[in-house]
Amino acid sequence: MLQATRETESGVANGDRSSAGGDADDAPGDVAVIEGFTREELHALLAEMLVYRRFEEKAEESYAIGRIGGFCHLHIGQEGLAAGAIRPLREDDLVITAYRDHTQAIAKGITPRAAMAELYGRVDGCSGGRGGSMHLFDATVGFMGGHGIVGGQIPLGTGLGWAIRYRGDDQICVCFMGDAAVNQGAFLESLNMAAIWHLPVIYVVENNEYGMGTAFSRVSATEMEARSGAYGIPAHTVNGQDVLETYRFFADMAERVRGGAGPQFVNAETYRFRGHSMSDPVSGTYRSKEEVESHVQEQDPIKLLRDRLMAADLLTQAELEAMDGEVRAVCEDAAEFADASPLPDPSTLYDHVYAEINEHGRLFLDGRGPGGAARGGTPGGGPAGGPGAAAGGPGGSAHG
Amino acid sequence: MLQATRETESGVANGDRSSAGGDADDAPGDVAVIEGFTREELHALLAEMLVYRRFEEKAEESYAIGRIGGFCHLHIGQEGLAAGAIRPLREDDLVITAYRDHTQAIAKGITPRAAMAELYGRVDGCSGGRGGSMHLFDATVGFMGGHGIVGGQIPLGTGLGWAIRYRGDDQICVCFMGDAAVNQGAFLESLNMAAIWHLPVIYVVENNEYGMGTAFSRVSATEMEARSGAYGIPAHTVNGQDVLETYRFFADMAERVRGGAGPQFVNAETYRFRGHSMSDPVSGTYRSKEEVESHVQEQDPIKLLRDRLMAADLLTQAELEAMDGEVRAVCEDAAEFADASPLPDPSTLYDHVYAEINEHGRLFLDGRGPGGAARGGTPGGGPAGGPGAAAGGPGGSAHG
Amino acid sequence: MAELTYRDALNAAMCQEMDRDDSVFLMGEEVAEYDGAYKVSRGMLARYGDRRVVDSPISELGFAGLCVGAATAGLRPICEFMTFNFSFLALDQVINNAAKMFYMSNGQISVPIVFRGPTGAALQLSAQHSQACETYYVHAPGVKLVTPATPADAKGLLAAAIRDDDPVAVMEGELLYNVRGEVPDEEYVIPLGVADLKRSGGDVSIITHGKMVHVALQAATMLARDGIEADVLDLRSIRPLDVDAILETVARTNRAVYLEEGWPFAGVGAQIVALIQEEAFDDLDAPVMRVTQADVPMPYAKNLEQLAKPGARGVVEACRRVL
Amino acid sequence: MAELTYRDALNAAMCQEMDRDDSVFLMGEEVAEYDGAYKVSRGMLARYGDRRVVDSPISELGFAGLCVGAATAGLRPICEFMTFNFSFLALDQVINNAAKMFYMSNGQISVPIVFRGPTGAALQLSAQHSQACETYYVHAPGVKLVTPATPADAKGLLAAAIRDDDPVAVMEGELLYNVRGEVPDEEYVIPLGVADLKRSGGDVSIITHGKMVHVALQAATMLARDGIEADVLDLRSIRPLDVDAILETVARTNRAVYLEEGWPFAGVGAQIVALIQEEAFDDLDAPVMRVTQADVPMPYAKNLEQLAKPGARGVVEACRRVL
Ligand SMILES: Cc1ncc(C[n+]2csc(CCOP(=O)(O)OP(=O)(O)O)c2C)c(N)n1
Ligand SMILES: Cc1ncc(C[n+]2csc(CCOP(=O)(O)OP(=O)(O)O)c2C)c(N)n1
Ligand SMILES: [Mg+2]
Ligand SMILES: [Mg+2]
Repeated sequence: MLQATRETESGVANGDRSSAGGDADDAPGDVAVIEGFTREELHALLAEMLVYRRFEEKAEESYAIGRIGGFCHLHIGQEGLAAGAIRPLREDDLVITAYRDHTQAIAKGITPRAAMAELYGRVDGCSGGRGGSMHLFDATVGFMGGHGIVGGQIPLGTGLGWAIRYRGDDQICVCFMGDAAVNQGAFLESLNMAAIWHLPVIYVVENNEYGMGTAFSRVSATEMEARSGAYGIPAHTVNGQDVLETYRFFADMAERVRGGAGPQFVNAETYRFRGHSMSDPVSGTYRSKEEVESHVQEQDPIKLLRDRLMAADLLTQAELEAMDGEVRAVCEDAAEFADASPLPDPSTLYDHVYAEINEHGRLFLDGRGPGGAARGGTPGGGPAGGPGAAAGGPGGSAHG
Repeated sequence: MLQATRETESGVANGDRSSAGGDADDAPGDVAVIEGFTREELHALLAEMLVYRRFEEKAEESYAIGRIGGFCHLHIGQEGLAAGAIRPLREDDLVITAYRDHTQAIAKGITPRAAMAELYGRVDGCSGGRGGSMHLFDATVGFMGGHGIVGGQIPLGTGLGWAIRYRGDDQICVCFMGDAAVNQGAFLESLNMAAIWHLPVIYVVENNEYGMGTAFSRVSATEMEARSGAYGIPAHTVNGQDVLETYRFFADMAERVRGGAGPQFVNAETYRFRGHSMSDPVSGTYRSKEEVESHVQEQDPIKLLRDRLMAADLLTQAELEAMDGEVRAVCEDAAEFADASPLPDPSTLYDHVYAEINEHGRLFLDGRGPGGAARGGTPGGGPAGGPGAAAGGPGGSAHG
Repeated sequence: MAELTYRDALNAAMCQEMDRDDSVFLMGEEVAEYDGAYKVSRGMLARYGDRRVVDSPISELGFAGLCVGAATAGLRPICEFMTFNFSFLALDQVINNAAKMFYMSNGQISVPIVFRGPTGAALQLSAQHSQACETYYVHAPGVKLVTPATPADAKGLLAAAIRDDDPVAVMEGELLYNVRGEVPDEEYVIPLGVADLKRSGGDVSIITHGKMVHVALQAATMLARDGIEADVLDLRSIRPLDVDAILETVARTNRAVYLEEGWPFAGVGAQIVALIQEEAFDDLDAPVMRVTQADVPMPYAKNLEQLAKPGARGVVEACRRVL
Repeated sequence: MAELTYRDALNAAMCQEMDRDDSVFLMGEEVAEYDGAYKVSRGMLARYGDRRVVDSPISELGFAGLCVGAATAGLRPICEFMTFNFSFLALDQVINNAAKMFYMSNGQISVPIVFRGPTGAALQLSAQHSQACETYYVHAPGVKLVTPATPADAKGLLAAAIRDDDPVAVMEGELLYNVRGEVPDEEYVIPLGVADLKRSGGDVSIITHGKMVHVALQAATMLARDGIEADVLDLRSIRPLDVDAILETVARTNRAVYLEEGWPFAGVGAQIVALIQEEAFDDLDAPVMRVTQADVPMPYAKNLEQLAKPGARGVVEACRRVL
């Protein structure tokens, strides 16, 4: 049912509300209950964030029992930004982000089922099980991944903006990055090009104050807002824990950029409630338990919205419980779906390395893959890469 | 004789004047003839710049007759910056720059002979003939090269500053770059680190308005001064064509940085009078003949100083001619020296690839080089890389 | 058929493809107003305008990544590196994004991009400007690589690279740009993965690619004077690799030499040698020898540079050793 | 001799060298306050302070270049890449500066730097985090490379790398960090360029390096059950390369298999195969086979990843083919 809510019942489905935010003040009083948002819209936003939260809590569980492997970076605590920055977009707008990508993916339209199946490494995952947690993709809903090299997605997002401008389309691209990513050279090079070519890209720093265990203030002599001025790109700061402020800001900014305002830089203040990835501690030498606890208590975007709605008599405890029940069901369903989905067929190992298997020559040099079967291609070549037995060494931990 | 001038007669020899610039106003009136510079100092500066100019004019000639090969980037027009930024430094201060490095090298103390021999690719070159025009090195005078990858020297210069700070020394590092280099990601990464670690580095942009055929304004949405603010590094602009202004600025700034002022960013305005490299046209679609001509007429750092000295009755035509005669002789001598210097011994081809030829194993995998002669090493391995006959294809031009 | 330079043949290929497909554009340093550092894009700004022929800042990582991103959105960028030497700065975008995106996305997002520019040494450009970069582009699967040696191949292979749905590196040679040869006037595309037997001998196989094809032919002529007839096989495409053609020439001659411009350690030649002995062990009457650049950074001095570069005499010597 | 983990052995090597030489320092992401992403530098910040154990921003090109620059000024940086996967961003500094500076400067300016961190795949980290990066570091001359497989080697080779006057890449393995073994307590340095014959068989040579040494030993045990006795040669150092040891084992067995974690095309194995057949052609009774990662980007799904990784059964199969 929540899927239905997300797709049809709510005015907050992708794009539908894109004007409401910007024109909040013009909204008729009887509809605009809080800052121009209707009751339905507010409920939908809350439900949306609850999906993100429950989805990742479920992922945590699944990781603990070994259903999910590799690196898994949770967005818990930062959901206001996924909902607030992505839900106002149009379906054909493009979003690209780093490895902490679950909730952005869902916000942009990847179903919890497809996302969870990807985390499980199954064929029904949105990347067919090949990408995993860090590499969710669904081009049909404009979610362009899920990238693992810090800062690597910034030039890509710039290229998405370039393609939009090249075609004369009126989409925009929202390119997320972590606060630590602004110290990558790719940031300079990308923002500079976006500026000189006036590309329709909103660069959003999810400023959760830390890159792994390193506080931003330890690796920057300036505040985040100072970083885009070198290229003449306007900087904005939003409180990412306030989903309404964030939503209104992005609804407005998306339209401005769509209208030709050029690239923008957004310092979205937020906080990560969990460790950097599943194998890292929640707190430690780099931040205290108390610091985390105070954010969890006072800066949880979901609690903040819930409390606000309750205070305004727009949400009852019963409604909330019903909503949460539905959301949990959706996430349980996603996990069951993922668990039931088969592993990729081993025979597909060499599929999708190349989009075009050329008629001549051999593309794969271990004599195993397809391609180059011009002469009926004996795969030949010996067991280079021979059938996988147990992986190399014993033990080892998984940070990242 | 000029060598003597450069080394002893003048107060402008490396480091000796480092205080005069900063304290210009305090200099006694009878000595401080122009802006705190004595007559001798002014003559020395003029002679110094004349060496750069005549040296490169000679290099142009030698290039034309095939004595110099490869890429050769002249600094002609920009000499005020080499003299003004480097002569105030101490001998143990470090300088690093890009491929347009002849005059900086000479300013830091590489002799015209050693520099010219390097351009000729001879053993007596400051890099033994291995580096060529783009890669002049002399660690003993603190000239750390001569680097060919645009922006590649910026992290290196930052590392030089790091080493100084690490050791608690009071040297400084001056790191030159072209205007186009600030669009390399290395710029961001380096300046940010210099800022957070408070390194004694002066980053100097030789802003000659163009990177090859591309005007800075076409590849930047902001002015040069805006570029360092992102990292909290102070920006300064100097007129690089005015050698006195430049000298005073750097004499002062070097002491401030030596004293702990932290990294600085200098936008040094200048202009390139020649083509990008020997094979490129002086003007063309990217800049007009008139534009070049007007700079040559009105913005030549050598003419500007000469005229100023003459106007102040500090230089006679006869003195100038004598000075130029000496300078020409020095540069002729350098060319003769270079021409007489032998080509590197072919048997040294594999020398200096590694500083340490390990006792065991083979370091070179074509079976030709030394190293790994643990067992008396038959070089073996067939003629991989066989003795060089004629180079590959015919023809071809040499831009860069 | 007109006689064109290699340079103009590349230009013709780009124009041919830009004429038929608006999604093709050219981006790189100095490609527009300057007509290209090596004039490969001469006239293209005038012809296609600055929407499609675009001067970039000197930001290799950034503009290569921008082009990869644009390709994921369905455009067909031609990303020119002034030389591949500078593309080390962009390698993360090439290997981690261009080469892997299609796989990681389960075949949703292809990356139809061309990376092109000169590779290898020209004359006395010294260590940082004289590298053959093939190994860095083919070790990881996901990228294709072609190395045209003639003007006709320059046109046909570059056109094929632009049409291909995968990232294709087209490695040219600065010393090839002025080479002239017959080039078909009409639409011309050479399928990737077909080697070209340039000379049919029978006594020994000289296998090579790119600029070194000319050196191999020179060596073959020298050998012929002594009555030794060499096959000269130009691979043209390194990925896909025409394994059949390699095995055929080796089956005929039973002796082979690989000639390449790059360094020996884990070079293309090492791979070809490994492949030949894996798949044609019994055909070999002698080890496959390699002739490569000396295993040193390229020195500037003329004599040392000559010594470091692979040349025809070295090939002749290697051929004699395997005969 | 104490039993240490590979992780602690690396730590011991760094401490050993930092104790004796103030010019040695460690820089990298999370190496200080976080004790290292993989805890290799545990306790070092406390022991040496933040002058010598330094957290860097996530700026691989920048901090690698800074370390290269510091090395040219006479310091001995240990530059940690959290994993070598991220070092593609820094490759320009590695290849164009670290590897070439000594040559270009005619031996004036050496670059005594160590680049270290894990290479290769761990478990289900997918394509961008699972690359064996050896080829990218050894193709160009100027850098050395060691790949310790055991705790003792980790200590001895890293110490040697730090003392060496050239850039040395030390490629570790995330899956090796917890491996335990005897490690000499006293000052311990293993010279670069000496391979280690881990097992002496005589029927076939399994040559390998790094993490794969353990897989090779596993395969040798499996073969032994069927009465086939394999030599297992751990190269330990890829540059310098112990060619003698390779030729010796091949001379004894006349049959060889190269096992490596990386991709086949122009991998380390291709070079070793080329070298063996060049220098020991007549010793070979069968082609040298290679067992490598499948020629695909590393997939995430558990079963596909298993399939893509080289394993003991593949080695056994390859050995049977050459016997
Ligand atoms: C180029 C690169 N260097 C290092 C890493 C390892 N790494 C993964 S995430 C991370 C921290 C990034 O922090 P930030 O950008 O603030 O994002 P957050 O994790 O806080 O969302 C690091 C160092 C990487 N993936 N890529
Ligand atoms: C990374 C890199 N990209 C491209 C080049 C080719 N190139 C050499 S110089 C140059 C222009 C640099 O201009 P600028 O930095 O302004 O210095 P200037 O030549 O004006 O002194 C270019 C594009 C290079 N050497 N390195
Ligand atoms: Mg962060
Ligand atoms: Mg310039």
